Amino acid sequence: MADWFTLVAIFLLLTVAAALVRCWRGPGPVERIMAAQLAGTGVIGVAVVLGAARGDAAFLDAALIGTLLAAIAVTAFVRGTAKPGAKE
Amino acid sequence: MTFAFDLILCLMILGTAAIALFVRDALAAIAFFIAFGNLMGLAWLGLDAVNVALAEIAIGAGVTGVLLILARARLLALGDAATSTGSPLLLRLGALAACAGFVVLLAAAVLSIPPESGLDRVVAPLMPGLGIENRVTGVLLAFRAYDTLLESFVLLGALVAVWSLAPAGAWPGRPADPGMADAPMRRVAGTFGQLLLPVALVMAAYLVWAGSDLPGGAFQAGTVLAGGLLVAGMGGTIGLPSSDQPLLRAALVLGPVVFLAIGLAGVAAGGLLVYPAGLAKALIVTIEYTLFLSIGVTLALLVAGPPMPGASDPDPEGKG
Amino acid sequence: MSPLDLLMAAPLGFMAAALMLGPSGRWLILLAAPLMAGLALWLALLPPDAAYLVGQWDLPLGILLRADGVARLMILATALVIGAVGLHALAEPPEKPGHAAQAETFWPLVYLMWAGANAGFLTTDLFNLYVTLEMVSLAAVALAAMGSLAAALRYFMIALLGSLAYLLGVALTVARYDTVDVILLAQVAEADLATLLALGLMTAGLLIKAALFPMHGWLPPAHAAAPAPASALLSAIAVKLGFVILVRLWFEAFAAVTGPAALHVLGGLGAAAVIYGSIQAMRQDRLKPLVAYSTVAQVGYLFLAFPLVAGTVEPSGAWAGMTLHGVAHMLAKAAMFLAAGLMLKAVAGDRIADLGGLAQAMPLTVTAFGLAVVSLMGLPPSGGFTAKFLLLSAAIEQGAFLYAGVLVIGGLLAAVYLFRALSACFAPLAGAGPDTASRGPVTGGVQAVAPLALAGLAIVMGFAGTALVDVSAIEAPWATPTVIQPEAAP
Amino acid sequence: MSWIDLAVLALLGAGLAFYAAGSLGFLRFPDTASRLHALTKADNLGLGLVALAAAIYGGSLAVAAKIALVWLFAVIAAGTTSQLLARRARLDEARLDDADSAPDGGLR
Amino acid sequence: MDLPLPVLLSTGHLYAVTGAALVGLGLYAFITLRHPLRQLLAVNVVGAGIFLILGGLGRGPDATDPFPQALVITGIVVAVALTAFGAAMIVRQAQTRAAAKPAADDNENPAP
Repeated sequence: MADWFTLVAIFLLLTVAAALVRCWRGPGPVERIMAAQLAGTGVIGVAVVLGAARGDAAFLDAALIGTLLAAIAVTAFVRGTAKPGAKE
Repeated sequence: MTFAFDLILCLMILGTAAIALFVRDALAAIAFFIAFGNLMGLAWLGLDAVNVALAEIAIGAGVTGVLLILARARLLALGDAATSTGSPLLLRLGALAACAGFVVLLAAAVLSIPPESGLDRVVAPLMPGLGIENRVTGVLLAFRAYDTLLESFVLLGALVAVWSLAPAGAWPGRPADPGMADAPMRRVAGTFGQLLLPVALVMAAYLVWAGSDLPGGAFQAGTVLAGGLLVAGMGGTIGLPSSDQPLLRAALVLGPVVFLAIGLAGVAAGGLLVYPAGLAKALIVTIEYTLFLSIGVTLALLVAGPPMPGASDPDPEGKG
Repeated sequence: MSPLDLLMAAPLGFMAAALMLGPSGRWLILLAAPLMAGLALWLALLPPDAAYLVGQWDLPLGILLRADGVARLMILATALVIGAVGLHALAEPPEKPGHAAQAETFWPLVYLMWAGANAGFLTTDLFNLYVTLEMVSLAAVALAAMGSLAAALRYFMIALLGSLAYLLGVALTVARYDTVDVILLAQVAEADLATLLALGLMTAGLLIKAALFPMHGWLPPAHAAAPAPASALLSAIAVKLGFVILVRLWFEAFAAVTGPAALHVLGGLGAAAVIYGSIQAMRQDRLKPLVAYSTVAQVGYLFLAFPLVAGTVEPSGAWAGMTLHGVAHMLAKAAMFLAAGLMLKAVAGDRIADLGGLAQAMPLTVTAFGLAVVSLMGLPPSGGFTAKFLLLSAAIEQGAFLYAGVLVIGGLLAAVYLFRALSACFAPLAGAGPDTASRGPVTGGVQAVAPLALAGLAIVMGFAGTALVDVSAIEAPWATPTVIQPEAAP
Repeated sequence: MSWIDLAVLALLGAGLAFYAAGSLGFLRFPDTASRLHALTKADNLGLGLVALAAAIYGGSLAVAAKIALVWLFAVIAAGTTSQLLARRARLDEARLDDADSAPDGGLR
Repeated sequence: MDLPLPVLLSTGHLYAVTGAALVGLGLYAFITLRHPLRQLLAVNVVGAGIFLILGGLGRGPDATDPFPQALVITGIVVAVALTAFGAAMIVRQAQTRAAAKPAADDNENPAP
């Protein structure tokens, strides 16, 4: 059974890779940061699944931290230069 | 199967790192760097180093990401897009040859060392004396507490160094407001920040508490706290404190000073950083709780940057 | 209580206190300077085998603090230099009101550097040394940034690379030997690929930090642009920690691994640094870059001594020469930067040609500069002379005439560039010169006494030669091989 | 293989399908708004299903509660970020100039 | 489901070699990239590589050595502190230059 979870983890990694392709292509900044966010969700999934595969509940703490801070980069990004040249 | 996972993960780590370094657009670079940080966190999980994974995910994917995004935005406002520009072909070829040779040498050296957990055998029998289970916490706060003590002052010093960059007329003062300029965004982020800050605080407290026996600890908890403070700051939930607020200064030095005081008090029991028998766990937990608070505030302010002129809106509420 | 822990703890306490006190934290130096000097003196007078394990955790895991001769002398010199520089900075008139942030953050950064330097000199643990290296580098970059941000950024980047190279070496060492303690490593180190690469990486990283010749590029702009007290600390303290760690690595941890060829590479780089730094110093027409390039040259002597220490069975002379040179350079260079800062403040420009008339206007400061020149050149009687004499006799004894030649030529070149600066002060006032007389009083008092005291100490070192040589030999690696190899056959 | 195992496998499969659909949509959809939909909806559903599978497999209440927390926060974060990003995308379009958007992210 | 792939390396060595490659990658980027912010990224990648070497070589058959783990955690925190300081210096330098240069002069780094 644990192997199934590892297999799922591998597939999740591949979906993360797919999201990163969009990050590379862009075209806009919103896409790029969205892709980073998607990669974050994927990684959280991997952490959960890996925790199940190895039977270590502490992995979930890593996932929890990931979800807590997942939005932080996006928040920092959108505040960015909403009006170029106006800030700072 | 596990090996396949590890292998794919390692390849993705290398790929994201390469793109983060060499992609032209700065934001793409940062986005890939964040993804890289997340994948590094997974790598630590793959190595069963959950303590490190917690720190890596919180810092590599969280705090450093914000730091870089803010820096890029500030540069962009000045017309500097931070795009990567090519260097002369000859330099690139030379560097390529040199680095390739170096990697081969380094990899050969790495492969010549068998991976083993040699010091684990030294650490394990010492743990019962501390009354805690988490060996990494044991190393950080007992066996190598001296390193950690100095490290906590390095962090404090980094903030002082950032502050020393404050431009003329901005001292003492607040860092540039990281909040949103756009009102609807500010509302959304504000709500989120109000929700996240207490949750981050609880999560951080849990990590310290768990850190005695399970993965976790002051550094990880401090980073989570810093993340919460930053989101709350960006949403306008809390205002950034002025650099001269006594409460803020106290929050910054609290952890390192308590650590130093407990370390010196150990002299009574036999020497620097000696924990009296039976008291070890209580002292370690005390150090960790104060340290995590200071680390959280310090990291958040490190990301916020030096005090800036005109960033002086009223908010008597300190961060500490 | 023991000075081994207080020398680290007290500056950290002062750092926290300075942060809490804000702008009035500057007065703490009045307490810190005598206290630290007392502690350093106490350390110097401890019985020879003063050492203990932090937290009483045993060695492969724990951290050993040890007061060997190098540490004793370096810590004493550090206390004198930072104390004097601190008092000098305290007396600095608040001239630029816009720089309140720098004026306040200067103090916690100084204490951080102080704690880092002391802790680094005392520890025998390579990872602990990494942490102390970061403490000192961080403070050094921030102090350099108070002068020129561009130079500091360059310094920062290159120092970061140096730190990482060192850290990579430490990482390989940990993995290979499961210990990072210098004393344990000395017993187990073998000359395999991982070890040699680790040593090479650590050495490269530290040479960057110590600014040895091909890696010196960051130093002159950063040291020349910083405010005088900061320059003094950068040149006196920051580059020395890298040097001391290299001594620990090459003569203790990996002494069995290093071959004479590698030592001659370091010695050759040192010799090249002496020549190159001196020539560059001669070519400067501004005062502070001249003093900064003189640091590049003087760092060269420290490494020139490496093959001389290793090249003989009885290295006490060369060893003392190396250590005393480090100490004498700390005192003299700090004095010189402080004096140069005062002199430049009194005249309009920053060129050597602008210094005319200063000998009459500020005799104390020019005297301090002159005394520092004497020690840096290695004229008797001075600490610089004792050190160079010991090195020279070791070189001649070993037939290392190349190094002996560089020692002599380096001294002559130093005479050329340093006398040029000194004699400019005695030149008559330049035509459109500033009215130095009216600025005179500003530079009186403590500000002028601090460099004079430091330079005077550099000279006094020349009279305490044998005592200092004895101190430098305490717990020296070459003095204690009896533990490992019972008795060398005659 | 027990019924519980089968249920876990089914949940994992369904979760993966949603993840894959989300990523595929994110990769293939033509405009920012629809990509945003793909990101938030499908992905969180995928995470939820996979998490549910892990919770059932884990078997303890504490683990299940923690997994529920993970999912809850993922949903909250996704909701917030999609609102913020949508707003940002709208502002960018309105401005049309956007100094950020480099035409290509290609390697140099 | 045990061997879809032959195990060429131990897990520890796999991660450690990945770390070595990261070090080389970051070093190359550090040398060839001009913008300081990008160099800062490169330094962080080198750091991550070093940490992976430490962690990978501490990965025993049934436990990961707590000693390198602790070193890595302190290392990560120092790295973020230094990165923050570096980023602050880079931004301040850009601001100083922008302030020193009158607005008329815009031939450097024009917005695309």
